[in-house]
Amino acid sequence: MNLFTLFLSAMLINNIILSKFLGMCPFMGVSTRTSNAFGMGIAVIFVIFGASLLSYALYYLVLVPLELEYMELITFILLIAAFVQLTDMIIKKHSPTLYKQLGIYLPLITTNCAVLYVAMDNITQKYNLIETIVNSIAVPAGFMLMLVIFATIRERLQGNDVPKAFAGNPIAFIIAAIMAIAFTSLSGLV
Amino acid sequence: MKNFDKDSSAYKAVLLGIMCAICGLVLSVVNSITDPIIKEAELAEVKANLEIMFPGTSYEEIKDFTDESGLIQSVYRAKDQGVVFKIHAVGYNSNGFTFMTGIADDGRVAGYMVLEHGETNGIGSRAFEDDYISKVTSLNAGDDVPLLTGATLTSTAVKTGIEAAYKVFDAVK
Amino acid sequence: MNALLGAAIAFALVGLNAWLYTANKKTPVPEGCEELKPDCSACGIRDCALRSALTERKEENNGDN
Amino acid sequence: MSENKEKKSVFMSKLLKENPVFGLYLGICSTLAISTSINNAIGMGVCVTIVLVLSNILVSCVRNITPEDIHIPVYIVIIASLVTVVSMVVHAFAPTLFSSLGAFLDLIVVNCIILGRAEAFASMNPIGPSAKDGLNMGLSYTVSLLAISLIRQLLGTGMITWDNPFTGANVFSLRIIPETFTLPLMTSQVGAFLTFACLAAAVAAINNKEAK
Repeated sequence: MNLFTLFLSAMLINNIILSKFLGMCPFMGVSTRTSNAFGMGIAVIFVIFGASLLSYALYYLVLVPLELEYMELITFILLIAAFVQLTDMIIKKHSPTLYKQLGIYLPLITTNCAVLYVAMDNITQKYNLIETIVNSIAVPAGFMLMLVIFATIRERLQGNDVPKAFAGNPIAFIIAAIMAIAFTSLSGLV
Repeated sequence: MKNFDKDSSAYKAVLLGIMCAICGLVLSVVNSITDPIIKEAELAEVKANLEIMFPGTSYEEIKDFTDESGLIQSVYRAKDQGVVFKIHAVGYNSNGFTFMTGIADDGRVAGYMVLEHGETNGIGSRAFEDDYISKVTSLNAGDDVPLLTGATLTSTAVKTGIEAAYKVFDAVK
Repeated sequence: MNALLGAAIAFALVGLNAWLYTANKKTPVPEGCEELKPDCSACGIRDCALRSALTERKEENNGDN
Repeated sequence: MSENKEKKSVFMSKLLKENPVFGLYLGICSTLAISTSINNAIGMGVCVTIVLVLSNILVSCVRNITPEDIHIPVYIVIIASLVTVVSMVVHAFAPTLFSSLGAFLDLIVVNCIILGRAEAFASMNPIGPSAKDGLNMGLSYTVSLLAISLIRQLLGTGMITWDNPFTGANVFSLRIIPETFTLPLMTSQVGAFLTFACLAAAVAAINNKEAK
């Protein structure tokens, strides 16, 4: 699969939120203000990229030689949790401004389904190293794009009146449905 | 044991150590039980299809084959009858689908069937139904694989898969 | 035999996790960022920093309304 | 008469307000993704319930001996090994269910319900109540999953099919809506969002009416 189509399909066509429904917890939870969405997006890009590469290395350097493929799930999760704690610590120590923007979201990302999915998807799709790097950038970039679009719509929705039952999260799902319609039209692209 | 100080790191290390040991043990035991069953099921599924394509002969897997498309998962040789390819391609559904195709020694495409797929039923899945199957099985190695209108994405994926199989077939023949 | 290796790897990762977790708790939050309270209702992790921030905010609201 | 009516409404509100999917919005990732057919819904629901009950039991067993500051890694190890075991067993004995659930069987681990319930409930209660709570949560998760997948499968393919998860053989398939009137859109992603939004709104409406 050449890299550009992989990038495009991972970012837009098989977008992690709209077509795989992963990362819904933060997607719903954090998207009420666009500044939040940006911070969350960058944090997710950083964590997914770092965690996927570490998991890729751990799998092919440690688990495969020892025939411990069945330990893949536990080791990946512990690795992701450790990586998130590490980045949280480094950001706290070194740059308060960066911490203001994205540090607060880091503990939230440990239980984010998207991070584990990308780490394991690189293995199940048997990507080589370059494809893993491309995939691990494209997927969170798609996540951030959708999160920012979603947050801007939700922000603009603050003002007008929504039926009482739909207020809060249900209307957010309707917005997501409309976005899904828009982006499924791209599916013929690849 | 009760008066042992709970917050000392030695206690924590011991506790975590025991837990990991238990978890490692349980997992390896369960894995040693379920792994053979999974392997056997996979082989059984493939053997049934091999029988359909090249009945009544022995099959052995060809491990070393070079395939730069990366689509071909495994290659089986049906003794002095032909070669069968298990191919994983990605059509419309991003999870992709797995199908098998067999090329007889005389170059005839002996068979084409899907193992598992997530293509949208009614659209992409038409590429695995009888009329397209008959089109593919009437080909000879090297022929251009026809596409299926309405299931272009899926049939293109099948086409690339089979063309990758042609290359490996020439190398492995 | 590889069960022991599996357990050893898990132990190493869990140990790393526990150590990082305690170290992270100790590192002071940079000044001027304490009162950050992003509104997230994600999930039920009891001691997640965001949850504790949220519950404080809820008490404040109940207090004054 | 009014006594058991009141009990009924408490049960109803408990089912809806406490409902992990529509009430607390937990575990939405897997709910939307695999609710395309009843098989997936029940298969996933059963797996989640098993993991939830066992993890609640184990977590409440170790709750006294785990020091406070390392309880997250301990819970992660427990839940991850449980899910790996369940995923291996399903892969070996119910291959069709395994291939239709795909990656989501492994993603139960990061499903917000499991860690959420382990943290919020099991780590503070004895084994009996946390097992019951795990069961309740698991069952209401399965019920919500079933509700969505029933609607999506009915509108999407017009048929209700049930095939035996162990062998994959079709047990029964009942066509209710003729082929021409089905909306394939409902089995696609858009349908998932729409069905979930409407059901969540319905639950919110019932809760609001109940509150008044």
